[in-house]
Amino acid sequence: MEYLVFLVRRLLWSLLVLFGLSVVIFVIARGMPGDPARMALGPTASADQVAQLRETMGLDLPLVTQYVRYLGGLAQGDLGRSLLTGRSVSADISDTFAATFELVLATILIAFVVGLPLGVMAAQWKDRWPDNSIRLFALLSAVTPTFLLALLLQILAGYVLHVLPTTGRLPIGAGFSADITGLVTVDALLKGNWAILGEGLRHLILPAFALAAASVGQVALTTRASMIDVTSQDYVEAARAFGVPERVRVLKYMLRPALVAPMTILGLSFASLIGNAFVVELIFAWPGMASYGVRTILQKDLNAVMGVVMVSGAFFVMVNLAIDVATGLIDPRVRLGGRS
Amino acid sequence: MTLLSVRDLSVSFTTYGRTTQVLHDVSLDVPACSQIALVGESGSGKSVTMKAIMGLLSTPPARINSGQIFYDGEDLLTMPPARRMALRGTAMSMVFQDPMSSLNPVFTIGDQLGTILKYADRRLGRQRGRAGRRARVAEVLAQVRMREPERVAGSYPMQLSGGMRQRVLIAMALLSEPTLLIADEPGTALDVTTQAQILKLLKDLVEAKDLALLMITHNLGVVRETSSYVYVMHKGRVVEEAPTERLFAAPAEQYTRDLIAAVPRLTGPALTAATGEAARQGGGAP
Amino acid sequence: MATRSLREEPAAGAAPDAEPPVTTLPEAEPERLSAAYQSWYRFSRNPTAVIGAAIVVICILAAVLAPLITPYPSHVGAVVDFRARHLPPSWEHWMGTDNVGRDILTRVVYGMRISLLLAFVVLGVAVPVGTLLGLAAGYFGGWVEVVIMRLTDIALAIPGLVLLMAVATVFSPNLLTTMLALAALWWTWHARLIYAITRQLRSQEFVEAAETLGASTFHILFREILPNCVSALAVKTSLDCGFVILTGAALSFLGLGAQPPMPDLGTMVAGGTNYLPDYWWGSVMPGCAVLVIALGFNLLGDGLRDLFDVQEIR
Amino acid sequence: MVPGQGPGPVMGCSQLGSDKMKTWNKVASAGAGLLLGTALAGPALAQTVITLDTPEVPGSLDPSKISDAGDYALAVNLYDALMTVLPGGALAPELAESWEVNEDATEATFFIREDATFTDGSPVEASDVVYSYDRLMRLNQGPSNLFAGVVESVEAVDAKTVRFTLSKTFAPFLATVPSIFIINEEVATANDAGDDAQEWLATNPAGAGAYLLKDGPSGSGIVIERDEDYYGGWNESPIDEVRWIVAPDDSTVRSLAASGELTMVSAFRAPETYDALMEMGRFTQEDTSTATAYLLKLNTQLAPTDDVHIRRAIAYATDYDTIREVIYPGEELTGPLPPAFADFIPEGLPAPEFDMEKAAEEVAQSSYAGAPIPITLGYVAGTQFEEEISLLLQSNLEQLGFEVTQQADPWARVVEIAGAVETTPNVNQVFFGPTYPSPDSMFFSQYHSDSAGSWTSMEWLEDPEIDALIDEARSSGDPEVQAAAYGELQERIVDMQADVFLLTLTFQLVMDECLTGYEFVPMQSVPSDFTRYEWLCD
Repeated sequence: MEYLVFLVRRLLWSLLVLFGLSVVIFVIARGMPGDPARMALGPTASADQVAQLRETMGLDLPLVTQYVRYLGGLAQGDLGRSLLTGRSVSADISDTFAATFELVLATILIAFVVGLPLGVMAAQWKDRWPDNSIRLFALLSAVTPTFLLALLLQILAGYVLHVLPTTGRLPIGAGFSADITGLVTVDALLKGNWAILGEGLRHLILPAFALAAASVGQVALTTRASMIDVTSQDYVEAARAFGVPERVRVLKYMLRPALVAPMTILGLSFASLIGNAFVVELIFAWPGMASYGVRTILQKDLNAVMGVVMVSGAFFVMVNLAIDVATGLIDPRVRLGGRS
Repeated sequence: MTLLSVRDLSVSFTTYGRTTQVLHDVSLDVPACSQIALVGESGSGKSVTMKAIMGLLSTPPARINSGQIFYDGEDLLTMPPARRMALRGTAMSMVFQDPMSSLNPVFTIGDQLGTILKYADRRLGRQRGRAGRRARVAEVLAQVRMREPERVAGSYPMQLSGGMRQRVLIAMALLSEPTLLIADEPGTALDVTTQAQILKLLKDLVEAKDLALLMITHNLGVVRETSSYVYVMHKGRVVEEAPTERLFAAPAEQYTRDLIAAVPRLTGPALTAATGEAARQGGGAP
Repeated sequence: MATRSLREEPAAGAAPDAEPPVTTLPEAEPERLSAAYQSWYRFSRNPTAVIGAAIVVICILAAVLAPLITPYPSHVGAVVDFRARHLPPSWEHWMGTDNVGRDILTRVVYGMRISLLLAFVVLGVAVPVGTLLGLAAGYFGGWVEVVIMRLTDIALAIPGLVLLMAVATVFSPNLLTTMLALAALWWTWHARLIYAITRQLRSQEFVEAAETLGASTFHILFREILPNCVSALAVKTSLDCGFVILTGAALSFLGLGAQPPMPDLGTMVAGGTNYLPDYWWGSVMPGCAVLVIALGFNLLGDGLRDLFDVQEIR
Repeated sequence: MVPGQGPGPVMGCSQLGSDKMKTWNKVASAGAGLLLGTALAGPALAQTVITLDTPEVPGSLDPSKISDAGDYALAVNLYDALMTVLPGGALAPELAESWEVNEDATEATFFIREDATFTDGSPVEASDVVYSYDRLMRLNQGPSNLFAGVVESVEAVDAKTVRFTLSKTFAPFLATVPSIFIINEEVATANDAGDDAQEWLATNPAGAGAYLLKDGPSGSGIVIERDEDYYGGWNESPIDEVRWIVAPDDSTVRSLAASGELTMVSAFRAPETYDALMEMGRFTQEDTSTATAYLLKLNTQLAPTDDVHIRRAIAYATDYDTIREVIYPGEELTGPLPPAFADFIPEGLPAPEFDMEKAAEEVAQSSYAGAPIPITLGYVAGTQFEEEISLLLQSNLEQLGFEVTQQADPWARVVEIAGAVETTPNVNQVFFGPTYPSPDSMFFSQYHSDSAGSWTSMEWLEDPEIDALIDEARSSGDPEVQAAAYGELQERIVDMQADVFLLTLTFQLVMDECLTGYEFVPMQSVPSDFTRYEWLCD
């Protein structure tokens, strides 16, 4: 019951953030110099054509009316029409979002699967060589520019190893359609298509690791700090005094309360993860939102740009909601006491 | 018969590149079924002594330079680690000081007590299933006068009051039917009345179960209420020891006299009132 | 009283770094270790912190003294020598030359200037703004808190890199736009940090005492509370220097950096990718420079964190 | 009878054999996919597959939205037009088997092939042409600007005959007809959601082209496959499948080539990339002269480039040889028309020369002499060679006393700043090639006042005499009149130094040794129509 209240509160909260985000994006988009209708029609259009399109796009209405219209569209999942592709922005984005989602999901998975054990080990051997080397590694991976790492990995794979593919999500022409969940690896698994699953994973490895490096470092460092914090708590000492074995102490008594911090950090810095995902997608030609986003940005395809930013923001809010739900499950303090 | 005997224990710490000796030849005895107090101000070394006995000192930075700690005639410091592990938390058990921080906030009370019991059983070779453990946990919770043991077992620490949590900590110490109970200033973090209830509960339990109690405290009022024999520590040394009555009546050391003079009188009526309160709030006796 | 540090009043959830017995020690000790000595001891025994500080100092010095110490100061501008293009690292050119024959070392050092300038300007705007808003939200509460903290929540949800790219297509991409846009998003981190600390301090005795004594709000905010935020701010700012430089480099990698011929590390990496892997130094050298500065600030921030004992900052 | 036992029919045996082969192939490719990563395409029996890189996949497959060579390269394979352009620029029949033009060149009638069909098998009819043209003009994007104000109406005379009526004589009209790709009206209207089927056509082709869409488009690529029933027929060893892989960076192109995934490499990569590819040994390189000019467009209305002496000084301060030999491959360019239009280039146009002394003399003669001259050099951000050229020019101009500001803008912003005199930089690096095979494409878009405000005309000439000459050539059906006008135009533009003529673009086409059939077509400047290619190896 308390948990339900907590969930509802977080959900309402997320909606509020989304609403705020839509205002910010709308204001920025309308505040930009340059006439969107003019840009849409190109330099050869006549003044009449521009005026006509302005009317169709509703640009001649008062700003508040325009915003209400925009919000009404948003509520129905309508992000307007892209000037670049001529399709509805939501169709364009839903075609590309799954790829981004898959990449980000893999990244989060790697961040925890690699970062968590590193952080735990570092905390266990605090101030001794394993700790020092893990800290250095984590710091290095947190501060290595994502674009540099992505480029280096691509060169390594493309010229030296020849083992992993350097572009795309599947071999071009593989003819596999991920029509269940949109995630190639998951759909291949569901359909039992092992060849595609293998290919999907092989294509995923490089971009996911390039993107995950920063998060791995962050998760490892935060886990270490919060494990050390927990280590000095009386309840850990109490467990030790009562003869609870170290393995259980570390993996149960310490790790669980220590999990909240890295999860929260990952949620808060998720926006920069999305930004980096753009860089990684461009370098590895990953067919996600990035290439669409960048192209629409360059074309000043306003509806599409607003859509991409809005969907990225919604993605952020969704992930943070999921993290809230998870931390609420892990740590009763979160759901019982609420979080400021 | 002496259950616990500390002989000439010296401990030093190395911090910031400097080594400081914090215990100087500390000796004390806890006979079976006796109630002994170790008293001293913050930094006197009483907590270090306690940690050394329980084997909770982190080495480094701590180092035991010399001395022995006998439990039931065996030296804890030289026995095989497995044997010492088997004793810790079972035969010699401990009541933690801070009810706020000594319970893991993310697990239920039942889960925490159950886990401790599970590994105690394993060390002692006892066979007890999940249901058996749950029953034992409820039993111990009832012993510390919890009205609804099952509900308490299903609660998270933050859902309980300070006094209830402190009683959970006592229950934790009683899980494996210890013979020696070391209590580290139980209840100091609570308000005076609740603390008095806790001390009363502890005293009742110790007497009912014929346990030996080593009470570690800075509070001479607590000493007077809970112990029959006192060791006074100052700057890492035991400076005086005496039966409780005699210590209060005729303290030998100037330091002890200062301590007694400095402590506000914890009068009888307060304790009595508190006990009455305990009877009202904590429910009937087990 | 007014300047009690956070160390003496550990924040909830943050534990003192030292082992528990230490807090019970001082009276048992013949000589008390001075706080300054302890700090220095901790800092100097932390090799990563010392290395970090060294890197930061060297980078700043190099950036300031760039005209004096770089081998080819003129290569900052439009010097072209196509016979010398893509020379590998050698004694004359420690980092090799770029696609128009300029010395990469020279340009990397000048590029660090831009990176550091970016960090200082962005944080120079974001830290005061974030601090003020955080103080206000934490101290006044009520609708002030609601408005400010909700704003930070929204600002956090904006994918900065994406938004900046959009903004840059409208305004000619240049360093100033990038700086302002970064600052416009960065303040939220500092606001959240200061807000958390202020909320803790607000209910503490020394603040309440000052309130009871009728001290002005200004006095309480800036004389009582702010000094207690300084160590946390220092750690956060040092860490952030590294991350601002990283973000700036990512932006200029995407084409939103300084206009040529001004050297900009991210732009140099992007330009060099056309010649990978044969002329790897064109990309890798400036890329590593970004890495090294960011690493330096992070190590330093880590060291400061241990020094001030403010564990909660990441 | 059990196949494989005893002497069964020959057919049966070979089928069995190939069945076995297929199964084995599947297992092998699955295993290899997991372990080694060979291509996954399956059995691929005797399939000829071409793989080439592309910087990006077009945002829309809609042929009415073609705005650059990349869009065109894809559309020309999925769609057919009434006419097509042959190497050398001659017009040839495609969907139309013949056409007639009336005397004053104001009416063109096209007769559609009887056997012409769309990929869904339905016949191509005049109504489809009318629909395609009307839709193009309604959307008002892509090539529509070629026809606005020129074509009055398009009507179906009968099922297979379509007539274009022009509002005035427009000599280059026929050359623009290959830009109108014919859309299957029936399919398009069936999928029209009130948006002229823009949404549907963005990802689904509905044309009469030789290839069908097989996979994509997505951010990582697109695949088309041969339509065996193509009405135009096929050569002996046609290309069965074409795959475009998105490779944003040159380094990606090289790693793709190194792992054997590319059969053909796109144009416009860095010279270093082509050198490295050639070292891999399995490619041939063909350098082809194109009709694309690489220019520095000088803003003739903005100080200091409003002074012809300053413009000439810039031209003299440009190091053509270094640019052509080191920075960007190309041939000499003497004026507005590249050598592909050699027939129209007058004799004796002087070749541009690099001479710093003459440049200094020109500066001295200008009205800006004597003080530092501020000047802005614009180019497209992120293009390495443009930056190199800009830096080279800056270092030379600084020696002449210019104060140089570099202005690198993303392409979309270049388009925008080209809209006004004040925002157009003094010097602008631009590639310009004909969008239809006629010199008119070069002159009208770049130098006519009607084109002012576009990135193609950043010179801001707005010169009535130039306009008159262009109009004269347009409205005359007489080739000699046209040639005379074009000749005079070139001499005037060179004399007023509206541009610095850097070079004529050379295509460095690198492709697999087995691939043949490439010839340069002076339209949208990309080798693209894959019906013309052949695969020579097994």
